[in-house]
Amino acid sequence: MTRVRRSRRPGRLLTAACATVLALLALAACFGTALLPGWDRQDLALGAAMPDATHWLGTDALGRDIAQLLVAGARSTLAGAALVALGAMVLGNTLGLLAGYLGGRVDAVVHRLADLLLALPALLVTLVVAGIGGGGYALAVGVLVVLTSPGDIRLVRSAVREQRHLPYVEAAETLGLSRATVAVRHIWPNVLPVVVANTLLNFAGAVVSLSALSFLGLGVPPGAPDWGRLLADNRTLLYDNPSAALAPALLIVVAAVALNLLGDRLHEAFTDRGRS
Amino acid sequence: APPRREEDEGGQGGASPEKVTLALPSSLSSLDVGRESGTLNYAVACLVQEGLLSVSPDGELGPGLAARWTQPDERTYVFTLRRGVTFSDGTPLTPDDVVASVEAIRDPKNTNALAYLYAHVTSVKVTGDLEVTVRLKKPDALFLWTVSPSGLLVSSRAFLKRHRGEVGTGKTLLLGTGAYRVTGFAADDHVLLERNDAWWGEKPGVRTLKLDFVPDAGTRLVAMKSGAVDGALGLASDEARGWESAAEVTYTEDRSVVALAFDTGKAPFDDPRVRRAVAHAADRAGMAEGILHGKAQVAAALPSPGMWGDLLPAEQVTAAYDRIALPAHDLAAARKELAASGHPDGFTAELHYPGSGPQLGKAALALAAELKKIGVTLKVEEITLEQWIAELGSGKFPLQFLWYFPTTGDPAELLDAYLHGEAEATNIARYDQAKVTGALQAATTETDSGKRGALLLEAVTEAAGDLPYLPLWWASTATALSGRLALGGGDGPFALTGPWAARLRSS
Amino acid sequence: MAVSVPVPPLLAVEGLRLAATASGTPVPLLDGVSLTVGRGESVAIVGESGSGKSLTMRAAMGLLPDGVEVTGGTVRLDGTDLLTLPPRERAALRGHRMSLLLQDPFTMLHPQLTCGRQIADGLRPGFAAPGDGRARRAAVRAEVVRRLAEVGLDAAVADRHPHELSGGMRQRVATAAALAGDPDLLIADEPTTALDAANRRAVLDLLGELRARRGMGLVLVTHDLRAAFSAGDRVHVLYAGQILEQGPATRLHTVPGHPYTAALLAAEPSLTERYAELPALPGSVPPPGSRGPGCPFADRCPHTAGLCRTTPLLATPVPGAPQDPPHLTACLRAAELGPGLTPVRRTVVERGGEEEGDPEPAPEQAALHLRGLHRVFRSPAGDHTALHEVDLTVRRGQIVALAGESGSGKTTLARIAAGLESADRGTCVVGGVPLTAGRRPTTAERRRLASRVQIVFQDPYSSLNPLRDVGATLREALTATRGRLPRAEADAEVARLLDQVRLPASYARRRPAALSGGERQRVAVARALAARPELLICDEAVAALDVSVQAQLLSLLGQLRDSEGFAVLFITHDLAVVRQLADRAVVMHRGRVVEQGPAARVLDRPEHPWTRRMLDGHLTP
Amino acid sequence: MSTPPPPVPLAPGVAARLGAALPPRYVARRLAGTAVLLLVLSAAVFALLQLAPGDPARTLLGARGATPEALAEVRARHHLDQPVLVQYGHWLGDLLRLDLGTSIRTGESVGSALGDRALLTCQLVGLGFATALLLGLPLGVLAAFRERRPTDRAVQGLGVVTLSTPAFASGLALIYVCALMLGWFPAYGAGEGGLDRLRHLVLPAVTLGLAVMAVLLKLTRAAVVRELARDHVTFARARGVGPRTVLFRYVLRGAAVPVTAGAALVLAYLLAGTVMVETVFALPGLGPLLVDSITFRDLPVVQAVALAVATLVCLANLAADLAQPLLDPRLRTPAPTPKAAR
Ligand SMILES: Nc1ncnc2c1ncn2[C@@H]1O[C@H](COP(=O)(O)OP(=O)(O)OP(=O)(O)O)[C@@H](O)[C@H]1O
Ligand SMILES: Nc1ncnc2c1ncn2[C@@H]1O[C@H](COP(=O)(O)OP(=O)(O)OP(=O)(O)O)[C@@H](O)[C@H]1O
Ligand SMILES: [Mg+2]
Ligand SMILES: [Mg+2]
Repeated sequence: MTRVRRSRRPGRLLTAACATVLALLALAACFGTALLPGWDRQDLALGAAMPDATHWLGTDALGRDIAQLLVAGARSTLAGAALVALGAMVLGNTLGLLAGYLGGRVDAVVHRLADLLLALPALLVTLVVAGIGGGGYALAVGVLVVLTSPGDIRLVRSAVREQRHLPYVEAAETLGLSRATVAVRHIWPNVLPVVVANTLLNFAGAVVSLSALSFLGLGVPPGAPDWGRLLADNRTLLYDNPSAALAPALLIVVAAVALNLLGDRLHEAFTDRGRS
Repeated sequence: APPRREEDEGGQGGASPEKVTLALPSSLSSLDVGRESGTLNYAVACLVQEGLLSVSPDGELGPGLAARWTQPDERTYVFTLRRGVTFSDGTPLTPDDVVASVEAIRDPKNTNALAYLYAHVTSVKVTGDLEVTVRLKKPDALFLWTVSPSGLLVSSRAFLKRHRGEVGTGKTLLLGTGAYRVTGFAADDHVLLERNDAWWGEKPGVRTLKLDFVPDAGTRLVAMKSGAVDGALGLASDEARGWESAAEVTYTEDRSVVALAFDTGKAPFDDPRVRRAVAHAADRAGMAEGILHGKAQVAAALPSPGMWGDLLPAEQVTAAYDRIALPAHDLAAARKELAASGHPDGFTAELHYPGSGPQLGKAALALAAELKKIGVTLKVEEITLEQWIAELGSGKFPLQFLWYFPTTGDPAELLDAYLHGEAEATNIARYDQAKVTGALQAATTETDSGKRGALLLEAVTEAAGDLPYLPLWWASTATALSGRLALGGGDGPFALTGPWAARLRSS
Repeated sequence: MAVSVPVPPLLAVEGLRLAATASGTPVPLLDGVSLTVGRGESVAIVGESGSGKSLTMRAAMGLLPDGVEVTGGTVRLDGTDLLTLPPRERAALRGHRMSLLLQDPFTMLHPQLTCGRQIADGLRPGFAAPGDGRARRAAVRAEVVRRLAEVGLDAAVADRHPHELSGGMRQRVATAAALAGDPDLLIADEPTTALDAANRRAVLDLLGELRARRGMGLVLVTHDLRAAFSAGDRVHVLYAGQILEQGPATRLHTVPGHPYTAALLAAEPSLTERYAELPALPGSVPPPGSRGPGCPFADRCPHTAGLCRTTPLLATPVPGAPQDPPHLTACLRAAELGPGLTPVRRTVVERGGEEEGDPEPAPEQAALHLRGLHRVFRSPAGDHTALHEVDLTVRRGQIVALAGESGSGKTTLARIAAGLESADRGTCVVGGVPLTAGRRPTTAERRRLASRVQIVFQDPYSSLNPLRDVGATLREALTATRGRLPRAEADAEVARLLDQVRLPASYARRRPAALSGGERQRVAVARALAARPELLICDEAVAALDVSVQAQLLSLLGQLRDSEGFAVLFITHDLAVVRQLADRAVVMHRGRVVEQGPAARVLDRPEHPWTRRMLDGHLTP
Repeated sequence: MSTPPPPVPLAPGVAARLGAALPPRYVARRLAGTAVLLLVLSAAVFALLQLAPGDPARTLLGARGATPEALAEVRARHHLDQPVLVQYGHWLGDLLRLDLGTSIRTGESVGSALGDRALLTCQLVGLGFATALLLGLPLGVLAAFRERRPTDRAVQGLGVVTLSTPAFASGLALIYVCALMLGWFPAYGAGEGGLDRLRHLVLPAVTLGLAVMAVLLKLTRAAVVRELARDHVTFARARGVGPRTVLFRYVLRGAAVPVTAGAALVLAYLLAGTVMVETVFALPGLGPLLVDSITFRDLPVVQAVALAVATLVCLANLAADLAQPLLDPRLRTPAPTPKAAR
């Protein structure tokens, strides 16, 4: 049998690249505004200018430097998405643990609910609820949290149900530990890696969804350097100064790709560990 | 290779193309301007329907469906219809159709957006073979504008009766006497128009006119570049720049004005110094230059110079406007004013703008950035157009945008609405100054246009000192046409309030 | 040898080497395995878990999993070298020259396809004329029915889906499917491990019968010595990727030529005799990558000499053995050890489990007292009575074995007693603590129950939380049942517990992944002991372990019972284990206790037909 | 075969098999479940009116002419002065009579406003789904068969990129390349019927399909990888079942269960994607209508679109649910569970 020898090198390189990208993004999100105190400086007289030596990517209609905006915008872009992912993780894990552990009616209700939420087109629901409800960005993030959580609910619930009858869990029960202790201390840590991987994937999804909301006019408040917003705002500059529109789009894609790849890799690593 | 356009030089060389496709930046939800009265709605409806009077591109009233009109007394108008006019379905136009059209607007069940224009009309009657008489409760200097296309688009009684309540939908379309007839309308997709060969005016060159709704700016430009459309109407100024490489772009002043309205009855804007401080902080020239790419004019007052039309000579208006000294962009002065005001430590205010006006948002952001420097926090928020309209009259927000598209060519339309002390519903600054109100009041009954103009101008200059509104800019609209087409006959501010497409010709 | 044998054997594996390559550096898994199978011959391969039995067979089939590669040796079928064949031609051989039957009847068949379809898929295309669709379909069906009849199933099974059949029936369907291509060689990889005793016997008999009828070669891979010796003409003993001994079954059984074989045989409990001690093999199979150049068994061998660790293995004839078929051993010291390897050195103590003299203890005095225990599982498919009016008493300090076929309700009973499941009605008193029927015990009740009863489960791989090291697991058990202890005290206690189950104290820092199956089960026992229970329930706690490890655990349990004085409810379906360990035996059948009494009496003079059937099903070499 | 074949019981007929494969009780349960779900969703949609800030009557009247009479009329027509449950009852009644109310914005009946748009959106979703299936399934299978090899990595990478690109961005890119640079397809619009419509929908459908393709790809890959590792696949190979049969009858058949279940979920993504795709490609589907109606608080239309989407989602899930027992016999007759030993 001739088999292709597979080297793991390219995979590792890619993972390292993703991690680097994310580290840079995190850095920008944490210190971007501190490093570039003048990121929101306006220059109306300049207006939307082409890239030059001072403004590498040109300026937007308010004469703000796009490159600086992008760096400063990492925070608002990633924070919203991270909020969605983390919120969904908290909500999903809580409900998932409860459902999987308590079983019975609670489980039936949560399970149905998760199925229903999963089947709903998240973006549309967010659009309708946030649009009609008039709560703006916060409501949109809230709705996205709820609609992103069923993935986690299902994951945790099925893990709990799967593991609830595993000998080590039952052994802990016969030792007289309370059910909640067993669920939180024994079962949950075992799903945690998958949950984390899933959260990364949700994070990536949220970056894309929120940018779509911005595109449809429901995103962050005006003026915020959010990438989705910049992309939507600078779309009209596409043929004058392509970099003004392409750079935020590229950043969104790169961030989402890095998160997705890393999430996938983590997933894979975890399932591998589970296999051996 | 890019696709060839479906048809090319429709037969006669140098003559008009048979079919022209133009892109509109947003969809219409109804063809009926009584339902939805956006500028683009007018642009479409005015091709199909006509008013009793017509408006020239430069804003002069002239004969329309009415060949002549007289004013026997202050409150009576008699219109004599043009002979031999037929609707595009072949039925002749009768005075009764005019009456029916007005009735349809006034019918409260129709909740027609133009109904307010006829609030002071006592009766509309057929008084002769071709004669319609309108009686008013009180004299109205602006009344003739009401029966121009901006206030009355005539349809037939039979049509209005048949389609009561659903005129202007994709099924019922519109019926009119105009240069074109609508043959198809699908919201979010297109409006299709065919030349009305029975039209009384000069025969339009283009037989078929397709107006495609292409909401995405990027797609719209690709459509132009790939030759799928021959041009576009109603381009935003920041977008229009990108079109210059692909088409002939003409910018026309559209009479619309954007201003900041301060609620003079509410803190902190009841303090004139605060208003002046804000005005000093606003870089109005920068806005016109940067945000609107120099395609707007820094405004000195609410009515644009073009609005004064034939009331006053242009030089007189310009001179008067030049004398209005609105606070210039000067942060030091702004600080000083604020320090001297009742809010020396600054304050927090909100400014909402409608999502359909991103340029307003940018202006708000620009202002917020400047105000921040003098210690004032301005929270900028985007809301929907409907919400914005609802907030306008609510009195809840002391700082608001005023964004107005006049339907007439008369400055009184703006001044009566925003500066008249008794105009409670519209006067969002709650500006009440006896002298100004008096001048405006006098102008309503003044029949001599010169004197009327003088009164109105006095009101404008008088109010300017109190700064209830900070006029930001007078905008313009951009029209792009491929090099092969030209819109003849001038491109004044009223170019689209009339059968504009009839003037489309090959260049 | 090839010169002296004119006809090549059906299957000849020569010096086969395999390595795991997924991690970059190849880790050797098989180290020069050779074996032959003749036509119509039945060859058994035995070895502990992880010794490479399955991989050898998969390599022969050309179905190695991803990440494992052949690094040397040849595999010939009728003289054709399979390893050099292009994949396509190799695939063409599968099914009609050689076929493979896998271990688990529950996963081997496609759940979405009817049994008939799956058998038909393996039929050779040439058996029916390529007529029109209808005639052809009828022919296929007739053939499928014939094949089903061959394995003793009736035609209706053809339209059934696997989940509608019992485990034994599934294994028969799978056998029919594996034989659909009429192979010359059938490799059966642990075909009976997942079955209970009665089915095990039946399936082995079926395979033997088919082999004889069809004259095909049969390779039986198993870690069950009894199965290997009862079904194989010749037996190969595989250990850590190398063959340690091979020869005729009867010879290997009576005069083993390798210390390992001898040790395995010694560790095997007997159905008829109880031994003072089951001599267990210390340690476990060295994992791939940590095997030295010499004999892989050297570390566990009682006869190891210095040379053993350095000399590469070489199969040599066992001195004094008849050489046709050959009896080969890889032991360097076979000659000097000679008859010293004979396994019958175990002292028979008694027939096992004498009659209790005392009268039945009061419910509170017994370790476990069950009366009229009833449990029905309800499901959309219908209700299933898992326990039917069960009466059972376990005295303090007594070892009671609970035996019965699969599905007879043993686990259900154990779980009710441990408070993990509830009875519908009946009395259940555990160490004086009464459990209420109809509902699961509350946390408070379970807390009280913890010091009365603890349970050890069958599967060693999931009995420990993979994220916690052994110390943490044991400390948690201590805290849960005895309250929080100072760290030093807890550590000392952990060390004591580990010592009780004969594990070094350093194991406290190991994660379960670093433990072998037997070691994990010991940790599970230690965790149970931490609660100082009066009753220890072992639900098939040794069933998944290799004989050598099983022996270690059985001895350990006996010793602990003696030192700690707890009672044991030992669930098993291996009657030999009952003989070896139990004072008292209880036999269950379809949710009822059909027979109980002193272990020796039940095994020697069974009264219930089902007990007799179980005894008949027991494989004897 | 030397012996005469024994009498053979014939395989049961197709109808009987279908009946057995889709037990009426199961179907009834699913139908009832879907009905309940629709009811829940309709209640949620109805609640939108309550969610909108302000007086429902004013909301329903829109921005213009909120005269007391008009308000009273709207209140009477929508039974706004009665308890919410009664209002819901009336609303539901109208709904069942297919009376979806009138649009605030256009005065048109909502039903007729939806008609053609729903058709277009369905066409777009259908084509997008087809694109996603045609790309996602084969690529997923390919990736699974080449698990962790360069091909797999490349395919997965492609999936990740499409998943990470907002539909409007990929739409603009496609327009730029395929419409402007290459001139293969029109840049915008829905075209007029038949082939022209198809030509116009190619780019939007591809945009939509690409975004969703990744989800199907992931699902398929995971399912096929799992199937490939199953004993029954090894067993099939080991007994000489042909590679094609193994692929289609064993591997894909097994993978079909999770993939069909997931495909229904994909529909949700598709529907969400249409909003952006239709805006970018200027297609008069439900998406722009929804966005505009939200902007203008045209609640009856928003409710109608939301209901249409909810119904579509429910039906898709029902279809997937009904497909499950057809694909997996274990779901037809719950097993007489001899609990599987490990
Ligand atoms: N795909 C694989 N990659 C790497 N190592 C493997 C793989 N499959 C099996 N091994 C290793 O090869 C060794 C032999 O495995 P094999 O499955 O042949 O054992 P076995 O004798 O059949 O055991 P059992 O009785 O448990 O089935 C084991 O140590 C195992 O860990
Ligand atoms: N939770 C459950 N739900 C439904 N049926 C169950 C459940 N647990 C067990 N059963 C059924 O009850 C019967 C007895 O099961 P139990 O596990 O007690 O048998 P067992 O004797 O331990 O069998 P084995 O030897 O296979 O372990 C079986 O038919 C099983 O299918
Ligand atoms: Mg094996
Ligand atoms: Mg059991």
